Amino acid sequence: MSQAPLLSVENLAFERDDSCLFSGVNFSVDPGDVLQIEGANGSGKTTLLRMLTGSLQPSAGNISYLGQALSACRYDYLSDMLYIGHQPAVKLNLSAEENLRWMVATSAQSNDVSVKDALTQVGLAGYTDLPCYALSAGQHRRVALARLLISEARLWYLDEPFTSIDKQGVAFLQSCLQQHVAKGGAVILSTHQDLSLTGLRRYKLVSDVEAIA
Amino acid sequence: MSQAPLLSVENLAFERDDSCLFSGVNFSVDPGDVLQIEGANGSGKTTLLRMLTGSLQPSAGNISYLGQALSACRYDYLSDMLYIGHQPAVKLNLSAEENLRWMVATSAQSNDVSVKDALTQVGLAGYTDLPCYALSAGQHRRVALARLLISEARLWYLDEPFTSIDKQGVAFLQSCLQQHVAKGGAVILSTHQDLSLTGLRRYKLVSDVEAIA
Amino acid sequence: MTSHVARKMDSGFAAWLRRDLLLAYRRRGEVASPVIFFIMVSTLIPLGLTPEAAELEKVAAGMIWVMALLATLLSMDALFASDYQDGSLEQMLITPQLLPLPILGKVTAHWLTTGLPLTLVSPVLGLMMSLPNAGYVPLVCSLALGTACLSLVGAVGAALTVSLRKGGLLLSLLVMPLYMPVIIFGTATVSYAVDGLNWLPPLAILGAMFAASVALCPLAAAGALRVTASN
Amino acid sequence: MTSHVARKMDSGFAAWLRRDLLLAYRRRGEVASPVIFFIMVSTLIPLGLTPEAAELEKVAAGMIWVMALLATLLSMDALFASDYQDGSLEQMLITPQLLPLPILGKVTAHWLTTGLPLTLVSPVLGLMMSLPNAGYVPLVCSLALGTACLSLVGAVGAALTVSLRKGGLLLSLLVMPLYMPVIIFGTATVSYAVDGLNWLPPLAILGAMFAASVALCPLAAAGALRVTASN
Amino acid sequence: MSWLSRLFSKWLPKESSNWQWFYRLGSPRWFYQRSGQWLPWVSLAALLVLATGLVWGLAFAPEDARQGNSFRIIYIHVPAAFLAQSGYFIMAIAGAIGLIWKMKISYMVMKAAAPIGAALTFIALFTGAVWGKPTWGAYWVWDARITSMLILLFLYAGVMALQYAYHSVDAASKASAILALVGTVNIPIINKSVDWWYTLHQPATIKLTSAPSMHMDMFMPLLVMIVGFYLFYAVALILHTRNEILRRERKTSWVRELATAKAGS
Ligand code: HEM
Ligand SMILES: Nc1ncnc2c1ncn2[C@@H]1O[C@H](COP(=O)(O)OP(=O)(O)OP(=O)(O)O)[C@@H](O)[C@H]1O
Ligand SMILES: Nc1ncnc2c1ncn2[C@@H]1O[C@H](COP(=O)(O)OP(=O)(O)OP(=O)(O)O)[C@@H](O)[C@H]1O
Ligand SMILES: [Mg+2]
Ligand SMILES: [Mg+2]
Repeated sequence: MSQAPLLSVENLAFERDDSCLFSGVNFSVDPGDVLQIEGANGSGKTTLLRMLTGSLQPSAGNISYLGQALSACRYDYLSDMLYIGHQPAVKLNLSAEENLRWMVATSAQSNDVSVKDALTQVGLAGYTDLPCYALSAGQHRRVALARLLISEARLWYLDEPFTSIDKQGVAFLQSCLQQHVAKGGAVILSTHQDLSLTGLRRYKLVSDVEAIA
Repeated sequence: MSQAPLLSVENLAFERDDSCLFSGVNFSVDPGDVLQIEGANGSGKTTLLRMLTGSLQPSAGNISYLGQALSACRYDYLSDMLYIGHQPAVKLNLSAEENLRWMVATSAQSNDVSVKDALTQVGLAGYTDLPCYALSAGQHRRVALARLLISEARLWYLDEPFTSIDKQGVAFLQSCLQQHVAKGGAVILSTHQDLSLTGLRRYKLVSDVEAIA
Repeated sequence: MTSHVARKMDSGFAAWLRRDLLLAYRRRGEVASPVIFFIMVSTLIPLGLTPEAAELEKVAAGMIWVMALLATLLSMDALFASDYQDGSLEQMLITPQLLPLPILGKVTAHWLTTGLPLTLVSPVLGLMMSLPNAGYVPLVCSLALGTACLSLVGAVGAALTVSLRKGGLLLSLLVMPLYMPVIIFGTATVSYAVDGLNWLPPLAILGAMFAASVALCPLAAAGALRVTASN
Repeated sequence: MTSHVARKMDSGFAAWLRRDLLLAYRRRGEVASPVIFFIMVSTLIPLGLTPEAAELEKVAAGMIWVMALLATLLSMDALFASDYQDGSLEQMLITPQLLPLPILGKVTAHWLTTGLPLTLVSPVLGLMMSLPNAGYVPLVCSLALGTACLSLVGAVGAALTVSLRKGGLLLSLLVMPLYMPVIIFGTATVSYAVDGLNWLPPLAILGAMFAASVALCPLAAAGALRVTASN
Repeated sequence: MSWLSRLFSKWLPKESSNWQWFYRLGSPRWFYQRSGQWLPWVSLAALLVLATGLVWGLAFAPEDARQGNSFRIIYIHVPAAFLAQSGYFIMAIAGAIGLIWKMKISYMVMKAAAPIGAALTFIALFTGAVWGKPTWGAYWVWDARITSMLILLFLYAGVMALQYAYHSVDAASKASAILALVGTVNIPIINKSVDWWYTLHQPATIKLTSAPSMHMDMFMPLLVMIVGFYLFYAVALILHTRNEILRRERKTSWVRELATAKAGS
């Protein structure tokens, strides 16, 4: 493997119902990178991230993982990836701990940070037994973000991870991302906030609709 | 009316299932004020705002509107109030325009900004006919925020109104708040972002749970 | 002031009625579904029981009523559920309008999109189940009144279970006992007519139930929503 | 590698099964509901038809089967709906596991919390509807196999309608035709037994349907989810 | 519901000393201590009356001419059926008091009454079914009263399910109180309609009882049993309520003191 990037995206385009949302998206991500996808509301950030996870099919262009097309290495790619979207996949009727245990059980790889430790680190120490519908908006998202502490996946895709999180939490999350890239991981995230991460790269997504207007 | 404040809150406390979330909350809001409720995740900002709207009952303390207890002037108070919470009350199957028309029809007072104009101003000009499930996260919230342009209510309660909104949108929204208070309105909002509004006051909410810990 | 309140009262009812009808129209497929459900289950019955007309005739009215009841019940938990999830219900609770009015608006929309179509399609089912001729008019009349009662009573159950996330079956548990008088008088109306008796008395009882439900159910539902939704 | 895949396969099945059972346990009230629904509807029938034992006896098996089918159907749309709304379904679709396994896990949990309790409680209903003695064993056997088929087939329907927000009734529409063979052979098993015939052949056909459903339905549901949920 | 409580609170001037007992009753602590004093006496009375009734009914009352000894089930069956119905009203009234006067204790009584009532309903149904086999040759017959009783069981089940469904005690209490009230409005309608349905379909082919012609010697023990069941019901309700008080007030200082005192002694 003569240094194929961890993930590379070439000429990606997305069409929905015959109208092109964006096209010509090119970037690549290496271990150690944090890539922030920027763009106005509706420019297609969420769409792009979901395309990277394989949930949506690009209408043109290629996504490759370690130099291979995704279809050729689906199992490995999915095992090496973690996605947290707008909807954080937290079951309201289960407690934070039960939610996290289940997330760990279904995900491909995880390190040995225990579930309880992870929840303590994200500031939910006293709330592990409450059902999640009794949590506040930010606590609810913290449950999902606790996965980051346990995951061994190298590629993290985070869609507006700082939503509802307080300042302390944002700082903690940033240090978390920093550690992850320091260990050789990579992060692609979308957010409207300014980040203070070393080695941050930005990609400005301009949807074709705006470009014309 | 010897200058009773628009809204005043005295010694407010909230208990849930025998454990006290916060107590001794005091503030008052006059026309022209913007009050930012700050506090860590789970400190009770949403709870406080819902108490102000009358959805939750305080376990101690008083809320008064123009010097009267809420129970004595329920109709007037509710007519003079607008609340946008975490859940923006946008029906996914209706278009942005239909949603807004309905919101206006059920709310007590509204000025003569037309629904179409309001949607154009919040940047949804090309999206008025799409069902709302086809909107992006930020566009979705913009539909709800368009109510602000039409409302004649003097008291606005906004729970994290900037969630998912891009930078341009945040600037627009702030100018909108500024105009509202200039016209003699008042705003109480919770957000974790720093605002650049003239006349902004902050209230730091510390939950009793944290205070003990 | 009073006329202002009156105008707002009206808009509380009308705005919610209009919106729910619009939503139903947006999901046209769904509106047809109670009817199709009704027809399909009615075809299940000959499969499960017997295809003989003489036998079916006896059970026809009862079965049509049971199925109408189930179809209403099935659609009942959707009454407030999506409004709860997307925050519309919270907005409804904090409007200055009298709460029973928007609720009545929603229930009316519900009846117009489930009870009414069921009523209109019931003669077809009667035909399929060899209902005797004398039974059709009473069937339609009793279903029209009866399904309205079911929607109103169901609204109370829906309000009680709205914050429980997926309360469909719990809802059935709560309201099914309350539905039993309706089905008794509904089927009685038809069977009186088929037996050549005067079927107006049981229909009148249904009418009385309907009147009582219109008066009380929106109040009870409003009380229930205040308790459950703000939780 | 293969053993690694195998371990993951297992955890895909077991993790979802365990989670859904836990969720059901958290909502104990709900788990009892299909059973209570089943019993309640069974009281509706005499109310709608007739209290006479001789008449009821004739319709007993058919009615119990129709009601079991409806109870399953009613609980079917919850299978994926809440997972879709809170994003869990999206997570399920992007795990490296073979998709049919988590689906089979979820369906198993669904059967354990609806079909199985229905089966266990069915003799009580048989008693209430004066089912003849010979009918009980075949009733229980056919319901056990049949409700499993219903859950499996229903999962395909639930997958097809998941992104439609409130697809409860549309779902009924889609799967009801597929449910018809199940109910035909289910009631046949019981009525053969009551008539003193050999009831193993129709039961064997149900068994075959079950085997085919286990093999095919999770695959079909997986395909359907890929299409509908990523929209 | 606030308009409702405002309406009714006018009837109860807060400061009036005449009503002090009413508000004191509203305090769980007061109720707990007082009921602790009553409990032994009520239990003793219940035991005595029940024992008398049972011995009288089972051993001394004359055998029924047609049904022989199997008719003696009546001494359980009828009191249970009686109490099952009264129990629902007791539960609903407790709920209404809770909604109107915001009295915590009455919600606890309501919660306690539901399973007791449901159990009695079940006992009535079960003994009826056992009785039905020798009498009618079937365990289950769709008789009007039996059907009403079954529907009553469903009503109880609904209230109980709603109690358990809510995580928040407050919401659970209020929601099930509303349901219980709606249920009480419906019980007479249900009973009437079921009677009507039954006579419509079944012009009295099964005569359930010959109650008016019941012999005095058979009737007196039945009366005693009914009184005994009421007493027993009171005991069960008090016990369940006390349990509920301890559960809900476990964090208050007086319950803690109680627990430490118990542990100490
Ligand atoms: C599951 C079956 C049954 C149920 C649910 C049931 C229910 C009831 C109820 C609700 C009452 C009324 C109590 C009251 O006056 O408030 C009652 C009374 C009575 N039942 Fe049953 N019953 C059942 C079966 C039977 C059977 C099989 C017999 C015997 C033939 C029987 C004999 C009586 C008698 C003698 C009374 C007292 C009648 C009176 O005081 O008017 N019951 N039962
Ligand atoms: N329904 C509920 N039942 C029990 N506890 C609840 C419920 N809702 C909220 N809480 C608790 O109340 C506390 C305050 O919640 P609230 O939503 O008001 O916080 P918040 O300040 O808005 O936080 P955030 O910044 O995360 O939005 C939280 O600790 C939460 O656990
Ligand atoms: N299901 C859908 N059907 C049709 N159009 C859709 C659908 N989902 C999204 N869109 C459209 O695609 C565009 C991009 O949406 P996307 O969610 O990717 O934006 P985004 O960049 O994430 O915006 P935001 O910052 O608001 O989250 C939007 O204009 C939206 O209208
Ligand atoms: Mg987005
Ligand atoms: Mg909040």
